[in-house]
Amino acid sequence: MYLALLMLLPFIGALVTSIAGRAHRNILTGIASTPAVAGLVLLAMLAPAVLAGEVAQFRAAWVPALGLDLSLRVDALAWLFAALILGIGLLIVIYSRFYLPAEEAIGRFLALLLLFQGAMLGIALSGNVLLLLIFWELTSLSSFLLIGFRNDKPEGRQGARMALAVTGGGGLALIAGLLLLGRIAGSFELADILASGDTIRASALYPAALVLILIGCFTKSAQFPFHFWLPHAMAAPTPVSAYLHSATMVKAGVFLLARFWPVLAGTELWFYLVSTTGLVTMVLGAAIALFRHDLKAILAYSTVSHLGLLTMLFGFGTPAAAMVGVFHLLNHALFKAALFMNAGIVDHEAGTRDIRLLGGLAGLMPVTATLGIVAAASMAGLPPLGGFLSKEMMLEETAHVVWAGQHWLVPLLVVIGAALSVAYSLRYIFHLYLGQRRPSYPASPHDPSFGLWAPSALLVVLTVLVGLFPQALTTDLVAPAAAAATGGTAPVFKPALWHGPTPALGMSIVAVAIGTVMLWRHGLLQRGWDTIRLPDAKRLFEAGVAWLVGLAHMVTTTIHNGSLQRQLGLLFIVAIGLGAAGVWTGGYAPGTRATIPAPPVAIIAWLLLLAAAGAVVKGQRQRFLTLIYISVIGLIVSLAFIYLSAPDLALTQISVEIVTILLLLLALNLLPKKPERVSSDGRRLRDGLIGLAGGTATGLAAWAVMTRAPNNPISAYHWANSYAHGGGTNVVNVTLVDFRAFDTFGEITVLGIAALTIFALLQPATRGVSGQRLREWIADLPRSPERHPMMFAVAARLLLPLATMIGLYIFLRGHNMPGGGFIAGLVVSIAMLMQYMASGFEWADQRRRIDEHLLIGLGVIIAALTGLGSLFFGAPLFTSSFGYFSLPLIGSFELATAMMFDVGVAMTVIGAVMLALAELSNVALRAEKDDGGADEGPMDIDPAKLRQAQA
Amino acid sequence: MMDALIAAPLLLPAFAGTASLLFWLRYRWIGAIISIASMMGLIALAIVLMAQAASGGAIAYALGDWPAPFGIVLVLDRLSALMLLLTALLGFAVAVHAALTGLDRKGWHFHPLLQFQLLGINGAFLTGDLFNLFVFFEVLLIASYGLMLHGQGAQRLSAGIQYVIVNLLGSTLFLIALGLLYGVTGTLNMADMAVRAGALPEGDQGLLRAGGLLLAVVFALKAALLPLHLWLPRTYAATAPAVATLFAIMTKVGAYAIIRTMPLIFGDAAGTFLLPSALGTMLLGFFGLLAARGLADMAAFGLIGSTATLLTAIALFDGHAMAAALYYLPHTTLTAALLFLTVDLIIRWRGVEGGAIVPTPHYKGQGWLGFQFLAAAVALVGLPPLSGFVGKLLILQAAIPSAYMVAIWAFVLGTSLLGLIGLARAGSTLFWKEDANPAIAADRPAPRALEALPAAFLLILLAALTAGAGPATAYMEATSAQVFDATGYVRSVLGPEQGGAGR
Amino acid sequence: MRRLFPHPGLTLLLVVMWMLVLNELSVGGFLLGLFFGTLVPLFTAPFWPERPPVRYGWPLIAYGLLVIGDIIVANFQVARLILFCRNRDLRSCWLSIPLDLQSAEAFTVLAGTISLTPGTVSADISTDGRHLLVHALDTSDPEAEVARIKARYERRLMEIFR
Amino acid sequence: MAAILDFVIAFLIVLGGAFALIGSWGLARLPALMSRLHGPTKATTLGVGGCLIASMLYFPSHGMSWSAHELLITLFLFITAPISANMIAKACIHGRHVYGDAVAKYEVPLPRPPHPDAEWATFGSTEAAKPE
Amino acid sequence: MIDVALTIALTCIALAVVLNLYRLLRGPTAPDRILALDTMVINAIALIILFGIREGTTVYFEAALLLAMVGFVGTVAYAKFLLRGDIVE
Amino acid sequence: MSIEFLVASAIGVLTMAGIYLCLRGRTFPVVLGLVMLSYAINLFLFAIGRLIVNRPPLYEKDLVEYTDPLPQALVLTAIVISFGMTALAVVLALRNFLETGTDQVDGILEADPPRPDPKARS
Ligand code: NA
Ligand code: NA
Repeated sequence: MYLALLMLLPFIGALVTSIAGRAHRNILTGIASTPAVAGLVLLAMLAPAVLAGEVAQFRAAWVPALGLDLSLRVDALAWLFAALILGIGLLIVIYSRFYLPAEEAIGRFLALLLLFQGAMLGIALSGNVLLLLIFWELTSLSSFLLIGFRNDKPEGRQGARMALAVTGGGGLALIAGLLLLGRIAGSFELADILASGDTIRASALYPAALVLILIGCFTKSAQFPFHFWLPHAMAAPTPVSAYLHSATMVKAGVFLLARFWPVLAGTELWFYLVSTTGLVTMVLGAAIALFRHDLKAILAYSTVSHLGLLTMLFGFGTPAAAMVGVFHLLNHALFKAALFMNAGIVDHEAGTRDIRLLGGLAGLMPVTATLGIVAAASMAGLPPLGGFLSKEMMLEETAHVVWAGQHWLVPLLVVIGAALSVAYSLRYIFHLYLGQRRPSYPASPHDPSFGLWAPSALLVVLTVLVGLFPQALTTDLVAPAAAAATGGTAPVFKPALWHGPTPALGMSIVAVAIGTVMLWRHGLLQRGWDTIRLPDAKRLFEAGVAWLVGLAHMVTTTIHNGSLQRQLGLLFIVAIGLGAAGVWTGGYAPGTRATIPAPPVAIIAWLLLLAAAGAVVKGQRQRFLTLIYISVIGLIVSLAFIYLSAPDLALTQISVEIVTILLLLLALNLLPKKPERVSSDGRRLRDGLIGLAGGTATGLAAWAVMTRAPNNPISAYHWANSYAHGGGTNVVNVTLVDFRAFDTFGEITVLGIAALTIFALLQPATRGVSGQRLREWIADLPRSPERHPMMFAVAARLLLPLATMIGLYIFLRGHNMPGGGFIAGLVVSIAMLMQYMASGFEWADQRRRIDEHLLIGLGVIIAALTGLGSLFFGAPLFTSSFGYFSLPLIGSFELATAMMFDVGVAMTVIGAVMLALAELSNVALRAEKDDGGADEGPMDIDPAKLRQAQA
Repeated sequence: MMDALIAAPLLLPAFAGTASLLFWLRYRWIGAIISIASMMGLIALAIVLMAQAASGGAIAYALGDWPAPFGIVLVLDRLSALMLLLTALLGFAVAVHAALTGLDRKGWHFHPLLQFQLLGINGAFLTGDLFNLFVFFEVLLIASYGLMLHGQGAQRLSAGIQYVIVNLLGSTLFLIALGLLYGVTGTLNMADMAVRAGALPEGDQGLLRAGGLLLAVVFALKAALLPLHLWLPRTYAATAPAVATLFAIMTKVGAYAIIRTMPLIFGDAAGTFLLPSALGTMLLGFFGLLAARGLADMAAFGLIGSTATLLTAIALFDGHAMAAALYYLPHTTLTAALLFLTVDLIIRWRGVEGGAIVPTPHYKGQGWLGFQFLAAAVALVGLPPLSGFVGKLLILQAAIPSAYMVAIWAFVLGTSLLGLIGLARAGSTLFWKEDANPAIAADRPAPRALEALPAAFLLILLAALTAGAGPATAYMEATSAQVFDATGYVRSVLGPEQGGAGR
Repeated sequence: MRRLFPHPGLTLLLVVMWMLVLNELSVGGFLLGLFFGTLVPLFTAPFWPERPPVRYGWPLIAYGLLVIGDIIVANFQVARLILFCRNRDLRSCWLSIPLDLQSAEAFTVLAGTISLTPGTVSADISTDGRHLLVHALDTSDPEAEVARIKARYERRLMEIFR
Repeated sequence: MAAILDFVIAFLIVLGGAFALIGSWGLARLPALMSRLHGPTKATTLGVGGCLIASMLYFPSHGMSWSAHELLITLFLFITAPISANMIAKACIHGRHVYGDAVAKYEVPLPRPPHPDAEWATFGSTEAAKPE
Repeated sequence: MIDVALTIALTCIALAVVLNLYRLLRGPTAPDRILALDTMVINAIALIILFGIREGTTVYFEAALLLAMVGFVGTVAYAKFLLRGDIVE
Repeated sequence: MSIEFLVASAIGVLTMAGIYLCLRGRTFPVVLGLVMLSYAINLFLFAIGRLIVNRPPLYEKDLVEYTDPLPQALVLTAIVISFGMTALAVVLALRNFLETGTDQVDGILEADPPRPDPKARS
């Protein structure tokens, strides 16, 4: 339970801090310090057991399906790392309180810092590697936000993005690696994984897992060639640099190397990959650090170098080296955090971090100088400081390493690295604090307030103490941690200032000597260095990202070019291809059903249809004529339905077709009538071929189905029950309003929505750009001045009631004979439309009695209520009932609830059709405004009225 | 009576839609209230139904009292209950958002269309009949056309016409597929079709498979799979972002239909085509996200990529992969929705530069939006702590036994990196970089914190999905098992005597 | 009564029509037809605001029979022209017929009659509402043709529409 | 009796078919649109009329229920055919007026309306008829 | 006898429709084509009636009735389009 | 020639014409293509019920040979839906033309989303 609390503390702190965001900075600092203080207390409570080799554990189930549990596990290694995180974290919080200017949003800053602290702690404490991954990625994320905290500068933003891309990307590799690792081990619990080292190393997946995990570790720990992000992350406020980019986050990669050392280390692959990377990074980082001028850059590259050193140590694969690694990890955290804080103070007080503008500060800010000099000396590995100890031990380890058969290679490179390290450390001391005082500095440097230097002072004191009393201070800590890291096989840990004249001592002396010389001739070397044009990794990275974005943009715009025809073409091709593939791979046998010989009339109708279809295609730019040809096709299709026993279909087809044509005519009025040709011959050929393929496929599919015997279709049931249980002899209608009434309900809903959408589309058409276009619209056809011919208007008066009667008749007979609500609704609509055509929209619309919206709404509701009604009789929804009644005079008749449903259908249809056409007419009317006045009468020339007027 | 509750998710929006339509001229706020209330009702219903579904096998409800293969049945199982809940949650967020931001007053009939859209979607999730599925596809499509065009403008209209026509052709294909399937099997009921498909003679198998593949094409079109995804970016980028929020569920309707029909009736033949296509789509989606110069574009491509991730898992047609996919499904839906809502608020609140990814002067509410954007980005890329991480881990794990494991891992992780880079670039430009150049208009409506409520709601849902990943994955495992238990489905629909399901 | 039956003739026509489509003679059918025949004109009445002064009776019936007879004859005449008359022998011409009819309904009936009967099609009316433009397929004497139409049809229609 | 009735029916059927054919032949053959209009409007109408009457006689005479729909269809055609012809004629003279198109050698020029202020409705509105 | 008559009549109508098609495709003006379509619809009505007689059923006559009504509306609409552009104004 | 052949080939030709028209670059032919395709599909759906002459789906006792009524019901639903959809597409085409002044749909012609200066990003 303590573990869970420990784990939660920083997150709770982050939450509270962000809620209290605007409180006084002292209060905020207090809040933000609490988790670390409390956490350290908890750690202290755990210390006796853990450092004695026990493992504290906490486990709660989270996602068992994934193998992801809330599992925490503290051994000595984790304890050490956690203590580092919390301890330095506490100091950083205090430092931040004094470092950040008053106007900064310190609440947000501290909250982010605590979030990071929690994530970091999570890495240390996770007992489940998937959980570890979560915290791992969280550190990348919170580091991104912390680096970008100074987001007003482009460097801050770029640095943040780069850090996120590299570490986040590495995290993705780590995900893959750890998943593989868990897969091999059969569990994602750290304990289980640590226990199955042999299985893992023997697995065929081991190389892949190793490489992936290493990518994760190397990116995080800024190993070559992923090192470039770290210096740019220094755009962050100095407390962040100190905390994330020296003491903790960058160590996460190394920590992970240590964590998985027992299961991954010990192979050739491990040795060459890890130690070589570390070695190269160490030397390269140190070299670059020597020639930087920004204090933080120097420290950053130094960090890179030291991380390389650590990596190399773990790479050697020997327990002793690993132990040295753990020791140096601690030491480095102490002096590097102190140095960052120190550099921050200089920046704060002197107003610049450029080492070339500084120098001789020792006299001006003695306390700062003292702290800086001691810490830098530790970094240089000078006795009697902590850095010296671990460096000696490191040199000792490297002295015996054989790399690809070469005994001298690693020692030589390590000495060079060490020399460079001495050089830049001394440069920090001499070029910053010692030497000549400048006549002026960007600001007037003086020692800062106690709060700002105290945290670093504590660390400096610690590094001194480690150096002086190594055994007393570290044995109980480092040895168990190393034991934990190496799986309980750590050698005796004997840090001491004096080991006698060992090879390491010699190497160390050489390194110091060379380093001193380097600093002495620094000006010369610098000029030499400046002439070398090293590839700038940051620029390469930026160029890489820019290339990627460019590629993405090119691919995206090329593919998504906005052509509708490309989309349709692809759809057709895919459909044809897959359909054909289905038949091809599935197996096909031709059908055996007898065919019906075609009479001559049918063949002629067929020819007509082909001719009309050809005419539509050939004359498609003569838009008006194509509509006439389409009417012919509609006519033939209707005749086919009649001939082939589908009277309902014929009725529907006939009435739907005319409404469609009217719609198209209404739209065509305002559209171009004979547009120019846009497509090339090649394209028309291509489209023709796609069409041919599609047509052939569809035709063959139809043929294949028609010529095989039906497979006992369910409609036999419909036929048998239509009259007996559906109360109607028109099986199609009974199917529509009863067996499959729910389909019909959906269908009228579609129609209603279509009308509503048309309404919504056309309502604003008379305003804005569209309205302007309408007002400026000039009829592109010469128009007769007569709007409403007399004969037609008179005929419409008679035809409207006649057609309405027919509509009623068709409606009533629908259940038993061809007909029904939909057709009836269309017939009535067509009759109304005829009236509109004859006497004009405005005149007719004034006489219209029902609102179309209401019709649609009521229609849908009536249909739904009819379906719902059956519930009250204890029957399922949409259950219909019917009965035969008999009244005197009238005789026997049938009443069915399905008819009520059909009423809803008819109402929706009328409402929808009328609404759509009314809106279209309304729009067209806007284009007519200039063309004479609106006329009042139902016909233009009414002889009776004219005679009256003349009389 | 209790059984009839299955149909309630259809009847409620139907009535609410028509009711809010009746207030179309005046008192439109009543329509909004009806709509929001209906959404709340739907959430409650979905929870009840989910509990019902989780307590046993699939439940069939025969409409019109006609026995199963002959009439239309509604089938409630874990999968459909899950989809219902997700839809209702999303619908609620969108309805509230539209009411708060005044989107529903920028054109006609927003709330009725929204309700009908939910009717269509819910219908598609509940029906056990293939033709009825077509009908509800049409309902949801036509309502989506209306919603997509809501507010109009040149860009929306020209994108809309593409959206409409592409989907009309999709419907045409659907009908061809239906025709083939009825012609060969003689039935429309999915369970019955599963039984009959298994018993078809060798010579009919080709037509059956052709029908199945055509269906898959239709569903892939809806799910925006390469090369049929071209309609999505323009559509979603051109419509009102709040509408796109709702549309986040639309691609999932395609995914749902694939999950529902393929294992039951056609086996996993479609997977051969789906998997490479899903992988390609994923890459293109995240490429598009990286290349996007507009917020809505970015969100739309993000949606494509993340839906493709989902479909990758589905295309494996394997129990664990399906469970992973099912967990990822609500995640990706909510994430895309959150992203679109965030885009909407950014456009509203910053008041300059519209939807372009460019720096603007600091504005009120920027901090919160930055947080919202960060959350959406984290979820989309699949970073912890949000559910995307769990989802992606599940998918990666489930892919291990697959022959395509390396490809799947490479694509899933690689596209995550692309997304990470793209979203970091966009986010830092939008929230860190400042540009005083385009001065904020003085008459800009002051951002109201209230408008962020729906987004916060989605965020809470995402958090809940993460925190409750354990129970959620358990539910999905069981759902996946149910999806592949064709026999169980057939027995539930056709009755216990129907033992041998086809596949 | 006027409000219930805005067009009594129409109601009658509708009831007859209803009985025709029902294909059976039953009281129930008749009552339903009467019901619809009353209801539908009520619904459509706004679109037919005037009530043309029609006299129902023998002249109307006689006119109908006359027209049917003429139609049959006309068809044979036109058939002969189509089948046996060479194009260059066709004496097509336009007729402009001055009319004395008063109402639009009467005008329309006359124009319809002309269209249905021998070799003539009504094409247009003049803007002063006093002339009908008719196309004749084959006429030797246009003047006589005009006179024939006026005497044969218009005169009778003047009696019916008053 | 039945044989006579059958003969009448057969005659009407053949007559109907023949007239339909003649009407369409006229449509195809006649030289100008206004002339072509005569064929279909008259001959075809009677052609259908013949078939309809034949059908009306046929069903009761062959033991099937009597159908009056044919009468209704006839009524409809008789009401609509002149209007269709009228509208097509208007479109025709309008087309000739504005495009001058298809003035075949058999087309006759339109006469002016006798009244000086009037115009044929297709070319002039009521406003044009009124004195300025 | 009636069968023979039906065969003759059906042949006539079929030929008539072919002639209509000729006019439809040939034009030359748009009203010509409208007229051709109108005639075709009327011929189709005759066809339906004859088919009904031959098959001894009146079930399809509503279709003929509807065709008569719809054919008229179509013809008028096409003509009105040529005259005015806007068919409902 | 059999009726089946006529119907199948008609379906094929209508589909071909519909596809070809849909691939034209302007809205109006695309809508015409949709109309053609819906004819084709209606015929197709109808045909899968197998063809039979003069056996309309009107129930009579003891009638054994009848047309399959179910596809007809499906076609009816499909006709209605495609009618609504076509109407919407027509109106949308018109509305789009009025708003943009062009009826071309063959690529992004104008009104691209705003393309800011790429240099403006960092
Ligand atoms: Na029922
Ligand atoms: Na005539």
